[in-house]
Amino acid sequence: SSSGSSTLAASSSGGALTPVKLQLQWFTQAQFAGYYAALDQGYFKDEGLDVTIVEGGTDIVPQTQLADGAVDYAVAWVPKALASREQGAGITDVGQVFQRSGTLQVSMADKNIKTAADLKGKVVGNWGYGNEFEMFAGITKAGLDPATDVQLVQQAFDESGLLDGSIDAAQAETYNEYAQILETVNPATGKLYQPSDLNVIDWNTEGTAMLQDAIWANTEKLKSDPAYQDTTVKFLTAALKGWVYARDNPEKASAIVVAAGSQLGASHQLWMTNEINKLIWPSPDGIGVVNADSWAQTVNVAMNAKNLEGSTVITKEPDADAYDNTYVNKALDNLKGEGVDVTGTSFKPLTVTLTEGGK
Amino acid sequence: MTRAGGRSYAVLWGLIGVIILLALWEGYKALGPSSGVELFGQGILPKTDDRSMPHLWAMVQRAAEPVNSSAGSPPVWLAVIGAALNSLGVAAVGWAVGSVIGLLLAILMQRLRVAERAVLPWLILSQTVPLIALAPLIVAWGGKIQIGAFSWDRWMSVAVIAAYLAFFPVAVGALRGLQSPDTIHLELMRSYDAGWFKTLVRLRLPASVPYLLPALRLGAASAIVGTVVAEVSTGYKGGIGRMIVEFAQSGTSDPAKAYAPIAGAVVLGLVAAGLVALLGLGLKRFNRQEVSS
Amino acid sequence: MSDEILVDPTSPALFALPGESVPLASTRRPATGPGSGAWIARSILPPIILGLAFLLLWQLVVIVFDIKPYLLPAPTDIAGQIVLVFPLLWSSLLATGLNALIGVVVGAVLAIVLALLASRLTVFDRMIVPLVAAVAVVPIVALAPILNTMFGSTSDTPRRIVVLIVVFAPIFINTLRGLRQVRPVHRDLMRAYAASNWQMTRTVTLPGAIPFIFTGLRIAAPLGVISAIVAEYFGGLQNGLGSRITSAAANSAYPRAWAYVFGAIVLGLVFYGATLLLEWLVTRRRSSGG
Amino acid sequence: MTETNVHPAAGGASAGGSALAPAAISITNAGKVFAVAKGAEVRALENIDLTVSPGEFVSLIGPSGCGKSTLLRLIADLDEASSGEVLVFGKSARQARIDQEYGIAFQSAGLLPWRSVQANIELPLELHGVGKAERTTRAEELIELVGLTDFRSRFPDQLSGGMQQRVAIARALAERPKLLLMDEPFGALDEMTRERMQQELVRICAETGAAVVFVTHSIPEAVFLSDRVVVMSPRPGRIVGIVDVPLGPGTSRTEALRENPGFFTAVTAVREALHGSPAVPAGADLR
Amino acid sequence: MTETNVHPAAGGASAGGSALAPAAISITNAGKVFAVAKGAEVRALENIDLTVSPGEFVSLIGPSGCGKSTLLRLIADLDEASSGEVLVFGKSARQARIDQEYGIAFQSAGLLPWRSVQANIELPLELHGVGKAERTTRAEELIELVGLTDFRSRFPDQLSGGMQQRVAIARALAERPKLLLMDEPFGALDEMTRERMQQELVRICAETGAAVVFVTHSIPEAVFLSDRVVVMSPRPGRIVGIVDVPLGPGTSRTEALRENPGFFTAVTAVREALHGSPAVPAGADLR
Ligand SMILES: Nc1ncnc2c1ncn2[C@@H]1O[C@H](COP(=O)(O)OP(=O)(O)OP(=O)(O)O)[C@@H](O)[C@H]1O
Ligand SMILES: Nc1ncnc2c1ncn2[C@@H]1O[C@H](COP(=O)(O)OP(=O)(O)OP(=O)(O)O)[C@@H](O)[C@H]1O
Ligand SMILES: [Mg+2]
Ligand SMILES: [Mg+2]
Repeated sequence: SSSGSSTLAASSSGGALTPVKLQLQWFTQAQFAGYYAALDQGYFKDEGLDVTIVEGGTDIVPQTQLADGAVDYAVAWVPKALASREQGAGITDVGQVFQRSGTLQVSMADKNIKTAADLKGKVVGNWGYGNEFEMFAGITKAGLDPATDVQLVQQAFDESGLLDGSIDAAQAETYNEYAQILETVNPATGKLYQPSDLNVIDWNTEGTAMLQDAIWANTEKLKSDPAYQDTTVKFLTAALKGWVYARDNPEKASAIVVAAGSQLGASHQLWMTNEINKLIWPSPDGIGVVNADSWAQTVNVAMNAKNLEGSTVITKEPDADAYDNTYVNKALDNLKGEGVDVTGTSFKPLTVTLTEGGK
Repeated sequence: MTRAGGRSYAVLWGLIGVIILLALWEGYKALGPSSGVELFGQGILPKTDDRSMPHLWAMVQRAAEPVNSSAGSPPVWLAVIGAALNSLGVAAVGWAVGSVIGLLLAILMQRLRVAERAVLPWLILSQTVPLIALAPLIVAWGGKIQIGAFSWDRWMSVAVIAAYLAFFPVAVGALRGLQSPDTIHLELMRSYDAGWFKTLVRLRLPASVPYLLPALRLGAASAIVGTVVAEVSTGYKGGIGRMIVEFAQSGTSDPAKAYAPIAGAVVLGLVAAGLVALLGLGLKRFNRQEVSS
Repeated sequence: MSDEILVDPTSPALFALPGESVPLASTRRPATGPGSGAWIARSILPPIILGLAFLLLWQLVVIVFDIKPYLLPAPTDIAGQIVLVFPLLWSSLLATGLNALIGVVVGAVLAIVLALLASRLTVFDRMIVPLVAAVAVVPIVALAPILNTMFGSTSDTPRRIVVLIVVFAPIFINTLRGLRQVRPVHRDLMRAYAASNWQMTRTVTLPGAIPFIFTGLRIAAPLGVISAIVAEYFGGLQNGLGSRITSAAANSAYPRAWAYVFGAIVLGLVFYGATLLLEWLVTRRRSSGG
Repeated sequence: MTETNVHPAAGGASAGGSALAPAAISITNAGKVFAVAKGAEVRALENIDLTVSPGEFVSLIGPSGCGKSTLLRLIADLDEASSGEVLVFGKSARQARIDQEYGIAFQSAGLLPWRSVQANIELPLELHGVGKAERTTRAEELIELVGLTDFRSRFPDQLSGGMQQRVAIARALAERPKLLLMDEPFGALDEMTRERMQQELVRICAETGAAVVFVTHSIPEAVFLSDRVVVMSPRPGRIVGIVDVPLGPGTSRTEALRENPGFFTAVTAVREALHGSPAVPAGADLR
Repeated sequence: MTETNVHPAAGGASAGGSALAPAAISITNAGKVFAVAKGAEVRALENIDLTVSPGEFVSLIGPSGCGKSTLLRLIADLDEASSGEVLVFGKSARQARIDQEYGIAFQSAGLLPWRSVQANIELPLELHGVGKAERTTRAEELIELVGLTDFRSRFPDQLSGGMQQRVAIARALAERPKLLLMDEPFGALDEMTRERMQQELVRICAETGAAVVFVTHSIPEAVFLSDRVVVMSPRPGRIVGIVDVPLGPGTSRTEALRENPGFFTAVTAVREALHGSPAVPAGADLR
């Protein structure tokens, strides 16, 4: 029963709440812990917002949903959103939550694949769906041709290809699939796989990482609708506060996600929360602020890395509306006013113990 | 052999077939090479390790355990039943909508031969368009619909996709049925000076029942397939299709879990076909054939 | 269950080849020869006109309502992309087509052989028919992830098996129906000739079942293509139309995605046309009545 | 029975009252050409002149493909004449069909398999908006007339072929038509059932006073039933002779008629007209 | 033609040479009971005694459902007798079928629609391993015999009903059987085609010297074709009379026979046996 414009400028002191819909990229999991925490802790309500979190699907493109007016905000990876912008989707990055890329290329230690150059001649897994450009850029940067020098394979929704040896190096997010491997019994030892059994290529260190989860808003409404601008600040304030909560209370945050209906169990969600925190914190500019250098690297890779079809993510520089730090800065001001630590300079990750099957 | 006896015999033999199938699974798992069998570089028989082919009892055991470790998590089998019922509801709506559209299309094509020639090839073509291409469109456009208190829900997109698959067999089957009356019956109606509509109601529709019933059953199966795929595609939560993908995600570390929703989908298909068959019982009279002797 | 009429969505009455007699005698119409101008005008033009009208409307809607490509690309954009990605479109079409072809062929052979067995061996019949009835209503796509695990992601086998299973049921059910369709007079005749089982199958049962087998094939062929595409959805080698469509769509490259969709449609029609052609080749020297 | 009249070619008016009411059927110089593939034509009927008086029973006989069914279909307005005029009770065939002036029965019964005997008979009444109560009464009358009282709620597949035919005849009679068109209605029956059905048809016609046009392959059947037998020849279909079957005073169409020498003379006359051969010795000609 | 012999009940041996060779058919006290749903039974045949000599032509006639087809099927070993004995050329019916002692033609032609006329006729030869060349020769002979030379490579649906029947008869004759079983083979034909086919059957039988058991509904047809007509009654099917049709010296079965008074007497005798009624005046009985 809601969409788009918030007609009532809701006051935080009770009264009608402004309905807001947030579109995620995927199903409920700790990757989105901050939003669930904000919801659970009532931060959105405090800002006068009634937020509905909409889960994603394989064919749901969050930025399309946003541009289309079906939702008010969307979480999306920067390169994919830029591609949609080029196809006419009017959206703006108003909060760059993740400061680092979480994508790895994982291989068994005995395969000795430690850098992108080592991928030559190997069977390389990826998920498709546009998640593959960092890898292509990395392979290209290492002087290889992705179309001929490696054999590309689309992974299923799990990592069994890596485990049964049909894939040499599989794509994995630090916060999810990597954990799934570590939740599996190694038949050689009879115990769970250990990080020492594995090699990883980290695109952050290879220099082809791209910005990932960001909060996107509708460009046109940002320009024309003051109420939406207001709502955007409030939304960011609450959402970022949720992420701070997740940083400070990872166990509680992961429990919130599990309660919200995540598929995998508590230990897995805790691992994920912890790994996500590592991607966010520390945020020297303040959480959610788009870092100009990371942005430039993302745009650069998006314009130059070719996939095996020979196409790039985008063909020209995104225009000035592609991101806007105005709203996040206002939100950060609000948070700082409340005495919240928005940079997390002293952030210390946990050490999470995984259990078999992630139950 | 009496009718009831025949039924229970059929069930018995079907069970024996299932048991043989299960025995094959365990038998191959015990005897087959763990890396599978390849012929000319193509795998023709699967791997037999526990991740590729879990033991049957492991699947059953897993189905009895909770979905995950969170407090109050229901056992897998219960969650599967809930999801299956959810999907069944959505698929039923899709099936009903698709059937009505299919029937109307068939009537239109029966009425206008030009329409039949123009539309029918496109109906076939419509079924070759991958759902992947349509799902986002349907979701996006559905999201724009808001009339008064009515607003578009995600499940409606799923139902639309189910209807998109279900309408096809119904349209084609109904068209055949509507065209099935014998010349003699059509001429009889003409001799009574019965117009198109009267002929439709008194002759064509009743005559189409024997064609319509299997078409409706096929439509039900298609609606289930559509629902399962569309749930994955549109991210609709709560159904069996979504559960299949969710559980498949944990295929690496918890392989036995993935089989429960698949079994659920099998049962779902059977239940849907059974429900339509029940519908057929009420229309038995129209299944009578004229015997010419 | 399998004894009921399985509606053939693509029955010969509805898709007569030129020169094929339409057994639908509801109206006595003067027959028009194949290849004649009138036949083309009546059978080919209407769908083409409708198709063109549809494309035109599509284009107009996109222009008039200024629909952005991320929502729905214009047919002209799609056509442009088809030209642009043609080499890749072609190779993916071949990859998917090969999977579908192998699945359909193996599935058809298996279905026909098992139907023959079922028509001969009552015990086998009783066991397999309920299983096939189940397979016929089951969303087989659900099996794709598991098959991927069972055979490994670098194999095309899982996709081919998905196609195989999907096409199996309609062909099996129709073939069995055809094999059981033997007219009592023919059965009596062969008995009067003291013909052996195999002679019976070869001279009466199998030839009589041919139209039914093709009914099954006609349903199965486009279904096989769609299944091959949907199976790619669940992982495996990234060489086919399905994965191209998803990856293009995920990158919001919708005109490109639709270019591949176009490939999928063409492939489906090719498969359908091939079964029609095969049927025509097999049945042109025979007649329906008698 | 007194004498047998054979009109060599054109069908003249019958003895019946043609001055008082319009003829039941009046066909003038009618022809029918079917277009077949590639411009070819089939001349199914040519130069047909025929008048049938109210209450008269006329049979059409002739070899297969001579156009009997086509002629009947012209009268019923199921096909349209290519030339000439077909009047039914003084109106065009089309108007007569719309006005429901005739009842028709085909070679096969053509019952709707999903309707009971009674519902099948009620069908024409139902289509023409006759009320439920009246329908039931009429259907019961007819069911009794054709002797199917115990089978009222049976379905067609539970009846023997002869019973199905009787239902079809009852259905054709449902609206008390003044004209009955029957295309080989007894074709599928065995000899004995057939003779019984002929008896019943004679009785029904006598009771209802309807004119009948009856297509058959059987000479004895045609002669037994008819006031006049119209003999046709094929390619193109023409009327080659009309045989009068005048009943002598006091003679009625009962089983005994079949053993009447006059009947036999008429059979011979039809046989001759049909075979176009000179007369064969009377007294030994059958089938 | 001299006299007409009616044996009231049991079927005695015919005049033909029964001492020299075994009878073509010898049925002793045969019965057939069909089990239908829920323990009910249909007694289709009871107490059947019948002997057919080599070369003899015997017709079976009787009302619908009296068991004619069933009797034929017992002889052909398509069904098994519930009681009694059925011998064909001195062997069991089963052995005779395996030895291919008979040819059979059904009411419907039963041609394989995907085989040409020639291939249909060759079917039994093919099944019994006759070589290609011999098959072709034999098929051509037969095609000529039934007058279908121009239609050799046509398919069944391109033939008229009568032509299909002729193909079926040719097929039945393909292996030169000494016994021909025919179940209403002319049922679907119109009168004139039917008479022509009867002529041809008579000729073919004369040429091949086969014994024939012929099922029909038509009394004149039965009398015209047969040496003896077996009349049956229904429920349970029994033989109620056998009518001899002795040909006088020098008389052959041609069109003229139909106008022979002796023929007419036989027709009357069959009619009486069939209807179970007292004799009707001779000279006026037809159909
Ligand atoms: N719709 C049609 N198109 C072409 N030719 C037709 C059509 N209907 C009938 N004919 C032809 O017209 C002629 C007369 O046909 P009709 O059915 O009237 O014959 P009939 O006398 O009823 O024969 P039968 O005794 O076999 O029923 C035949 O040569 C037939 O082939
Ligand atoms: N397979 C069967 N099962 C049960 N009853 C049967 C079966 N075959 C025949 N009958 C019954 O046996 C009786 C004789 O049937 P049959 O077919 O021999 O009659 P018929 O003399 O050939 O009749 P028609 O002239 O109608 O062909 C009938 O009452 C029939 O209902
Ligand atoms: Mg006719
Ligand atoms: Mg019979």
